[in-house]
Amino acid sequence: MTTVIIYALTATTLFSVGLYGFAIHPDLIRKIVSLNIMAGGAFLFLISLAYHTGSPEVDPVPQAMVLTGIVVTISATAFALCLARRIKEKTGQCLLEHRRKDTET
Amino acid sequence: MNNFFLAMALFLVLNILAGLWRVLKGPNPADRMVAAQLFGTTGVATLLLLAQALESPFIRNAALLFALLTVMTVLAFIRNTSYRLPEDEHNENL
Amino acid sequence: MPVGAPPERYGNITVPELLILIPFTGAILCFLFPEVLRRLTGLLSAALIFSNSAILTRSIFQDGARRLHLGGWTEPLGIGMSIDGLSILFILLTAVVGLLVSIYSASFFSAAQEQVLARHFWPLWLFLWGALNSLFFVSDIFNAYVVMELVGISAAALAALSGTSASLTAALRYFLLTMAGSMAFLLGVGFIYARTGLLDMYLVGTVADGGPLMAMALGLMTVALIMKTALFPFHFWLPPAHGEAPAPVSAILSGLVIKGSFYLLLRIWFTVFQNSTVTTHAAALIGLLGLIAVIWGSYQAIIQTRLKLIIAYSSIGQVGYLFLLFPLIFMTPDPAWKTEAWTACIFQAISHGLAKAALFLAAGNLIQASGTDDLRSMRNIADKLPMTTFTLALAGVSLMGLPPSGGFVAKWMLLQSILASGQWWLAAAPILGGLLTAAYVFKILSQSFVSDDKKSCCGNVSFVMEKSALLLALFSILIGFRANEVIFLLSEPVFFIIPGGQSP
Amino acid sequence: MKIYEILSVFFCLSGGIFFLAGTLGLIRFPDTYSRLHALTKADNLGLGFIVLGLIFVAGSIPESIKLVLTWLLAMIGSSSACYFIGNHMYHPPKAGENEDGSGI
Amino acid sequence: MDLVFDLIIGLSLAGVSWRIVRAREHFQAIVLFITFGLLLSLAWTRLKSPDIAIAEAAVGAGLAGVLLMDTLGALSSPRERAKVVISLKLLIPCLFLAGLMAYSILYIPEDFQGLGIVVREALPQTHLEYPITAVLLDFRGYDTWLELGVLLVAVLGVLCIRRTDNIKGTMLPAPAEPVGSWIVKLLLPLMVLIGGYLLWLGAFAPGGAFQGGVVLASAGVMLWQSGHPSLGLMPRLWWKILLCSGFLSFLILAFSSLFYTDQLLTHPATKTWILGVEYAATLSIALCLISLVLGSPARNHENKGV
Repeated sequence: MTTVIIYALTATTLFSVGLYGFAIHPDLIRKIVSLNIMAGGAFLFLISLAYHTGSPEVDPVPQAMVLTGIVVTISATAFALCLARRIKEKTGQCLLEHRRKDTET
Repeated sequence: MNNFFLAMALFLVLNILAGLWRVLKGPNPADRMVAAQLFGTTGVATLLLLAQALESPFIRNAALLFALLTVMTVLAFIRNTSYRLPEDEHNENL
Repeated sequence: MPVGAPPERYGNITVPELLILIPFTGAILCFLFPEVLRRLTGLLSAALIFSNSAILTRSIFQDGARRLHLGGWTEPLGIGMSIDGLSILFILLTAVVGLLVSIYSASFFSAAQEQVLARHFWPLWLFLWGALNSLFFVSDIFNAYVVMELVGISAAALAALSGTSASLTAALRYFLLTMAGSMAFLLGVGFIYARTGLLDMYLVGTVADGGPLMAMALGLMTVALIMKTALFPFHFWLPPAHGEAPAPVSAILSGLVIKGSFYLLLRIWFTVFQNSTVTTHAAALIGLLGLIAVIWGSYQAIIQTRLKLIIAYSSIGQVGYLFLLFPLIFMTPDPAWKTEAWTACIFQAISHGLAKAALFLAAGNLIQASGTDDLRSMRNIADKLPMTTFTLALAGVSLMGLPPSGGFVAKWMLLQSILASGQWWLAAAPILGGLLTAAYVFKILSQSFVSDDKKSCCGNVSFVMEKSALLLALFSILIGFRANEVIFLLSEPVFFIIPGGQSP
Repeated sequence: MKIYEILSVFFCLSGGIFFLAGTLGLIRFPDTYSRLHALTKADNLGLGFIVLGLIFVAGSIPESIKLVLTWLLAMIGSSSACYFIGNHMYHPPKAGENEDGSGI
Repeated sequence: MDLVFDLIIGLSLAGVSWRIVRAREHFQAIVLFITFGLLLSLAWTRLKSPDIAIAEAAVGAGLAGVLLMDTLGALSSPRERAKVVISLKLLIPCLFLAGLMAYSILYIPEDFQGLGIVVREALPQTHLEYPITAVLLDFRGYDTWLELGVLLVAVLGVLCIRRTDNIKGTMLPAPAEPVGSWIVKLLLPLMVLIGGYLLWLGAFAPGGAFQGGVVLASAGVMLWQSGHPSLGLMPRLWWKILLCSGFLSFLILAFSSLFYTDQLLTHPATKTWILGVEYAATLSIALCLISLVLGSPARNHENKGV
């Protein structure tokens, strides 16, 4: 039981730290990295439940969910990075709110 | 016996944490890549020890993968500093 | 009406699966075909989806709600699909708006400079349509997460279609918010799984009772879906995203994608947290946010100068009405005015979807004709584009809620249920909101009748584009007349599926 | 404690020591080149000894072959990585600090 | 002993994630994120889920690192320093959220029984030995289908942003020093071999479509990094068909299964059918991920997209 508690607490901490990082950083790349930390937290919570079933064999359903989640997260991250790169090319800034000094094309 | 391997794995994880100090302080990016490379190898060793300690033989595949893929990150690092991808900076007016 | 009555069949194929298979097949074909065939495939699959959703509506009318088990596995293991009155109404809304927007964009993207956009528009749009259809059939919470992610990526890609720096930034802001919301939703799924060990919505509904885990799950999921539906505190991404996108895309985003996440919120509140005690306080908070959204959104719409931004801000206002359902239903156990409240909410969703799509398409016509988005420079469009101005007027009537239109039925039922429920402070929304909506609708219309000598707009707009916008506005008005079918669909036996597969 | 277990413990401990040396080298050494040197030591010898230690307790032959393969791959990977970093440090890229300011 | 190990892993994960958020330079954050991926796969190993440890190793060390490094190379000025200031206005609600979640974790029921037993009982009917592959491809095949859809739509999105219809990919010059091309020639066949091995392993042991697909994608990205035109050689139609092969195989399965039973997505009795779908899924996952990594940089000057 204690293993579950430790990893579930780590999971919620990761989620909260990722949420804070997502909110605090104006830079796009830092926001996307924080989102991946949030995803790591959510997956860790699911797998700590899977381990908790006590039976030596770990519950396969959360594992399948996390596998699907990993592939979904990597494709969403790749799409977001491509958008961020395109914004940088267009506006010379990789920020969501453009500082006045930029050259708005 | 398994406890010994688990203790060794723990020792290596502490090594990684100690190495993190270099990542935080590292004056230039190359130092950080050196640290990342060391963490990759230490990770491989930890996974192998864990595979033995927790009696799950398929973790060795994960260790094998780690050994292979750390090189890719270094290649990406080299690619991005010696030859910048052909980005037309602000003159892009699509 | 026994559930699971023999479904509508062609040989062995039942209709609900087709509603998911056709859009995905169409999307793959559009992606594989050369450009010239993409428009044809898009239109063909749009027509097929429309006809199938009509057939499914008829079969739901006769046989009542229905549950499907994918892959032949029953509930706890496999993923189920549930089709009942609520989902079929949203499917029909998506089909009508989707068909007319497809026809509109067939000619919208044929203009010279838009040629490149069409190549990317059709596959993404059909994927989004397929994702929305499967979202309206969802009955498994992890499946809802994957479908929401599919909707999020395709909607963000469509929002970034026009390629200007403003639309790219708006699309990325929207996409990052959707991703953060999906992560919170996934953690909510984790909490529900921790409490019940089940994933199917209906089974969880029977097992779950109030507790910190379920309260946490409710909070996370509700915040995630409120962010995607652009309710008041999280609405800032909507105006730039919908304002900068091309006209058909903003019609899709504003009319359909917002309704998708709202539908999921309804599905989760009314099945997963059916008999858990955590929902009363949250319902009051959501009602308050809805009220603020109505007033603040409509006010913002009045002070905008760009036409598309006025319509985008009015979306925020109109979405606020939808959330008034929660305080009405959840504050008192099994209220007598349940049917009125439900009808008000669903009618508001459907008539707003139709009217908003019509407004955006008409705005697209105006912008294409006059070349500018600024309202002040759109002088005397009444005599140049009479059809489009008529569409603007009809859609405005439905938004304001004047008698014949669907909007009127929604606001009237809302007022009835508010008075019956005694929560008089909610009444401010329909009354004040209606006035503010009237203000910005008249602001748009007044500009069009002002005639001045200065030579103003006019390119011509293709016949098909004006007709499809007009049809959408007409549907938004006509739905007011077909109220009793909708009420029947929302009435008890057809509507809810009691967990375990039998309708009451 | 059978003889092969003792051997395994001995080799794993020595591997651990080399890893410790590598990490200390990473932290203490003054410039990048000497840190590279520390890194490769930890790599080849540290991992080598741990793999050797594990071979004694590994169940079957294929397992130990996989262990050796992992060690060889890690060695190839890390030595070429160190070569890249060293090369990169020694010849700064032609564009140097890129004039328009991007690149790490 | 286990307890100490869990505590150390938990604390280090939390510490590294906090350092990532607080890192002054973007590059430092990315290197820390790669270490975060490593520690996370150690956590998966400890929680006895080798599948996810392999997938995390392949994605965390391989693709995520390369993607972030490439994007950072294009995005930021050299060693751009993020202004990092603690804003209490945001920190307090996040801490409050963490506290709430920590409190509710204590209520996880002791006798928690997930769906493990139900899966084990229903396993014989699926002709598959390994429960996770059975859950992924048979019990919850609809999820996997939609997830392949998400991957495909991400590639479509990248194509839409880049305004092209094929992945010519940026042609990197061959690496100046011989070691670069030598190591690719050596490691590439090994990676393809290991990818196939993981895929084949999936039927009865940890491994399968995802892990094999991600490893093959890493091989493709390495090929690109070595300056080889890689995807450019594949004719455009073939590239598109292979891209959709995973999604299409599920679509065909869904259509065909409708004709003899009334349920969507039921697998026919033979096991070869399920493995065929799995192999198609691996191929399309690998190609989609390669296209995502290659597609995002702008084209070379000569074949600049519209």
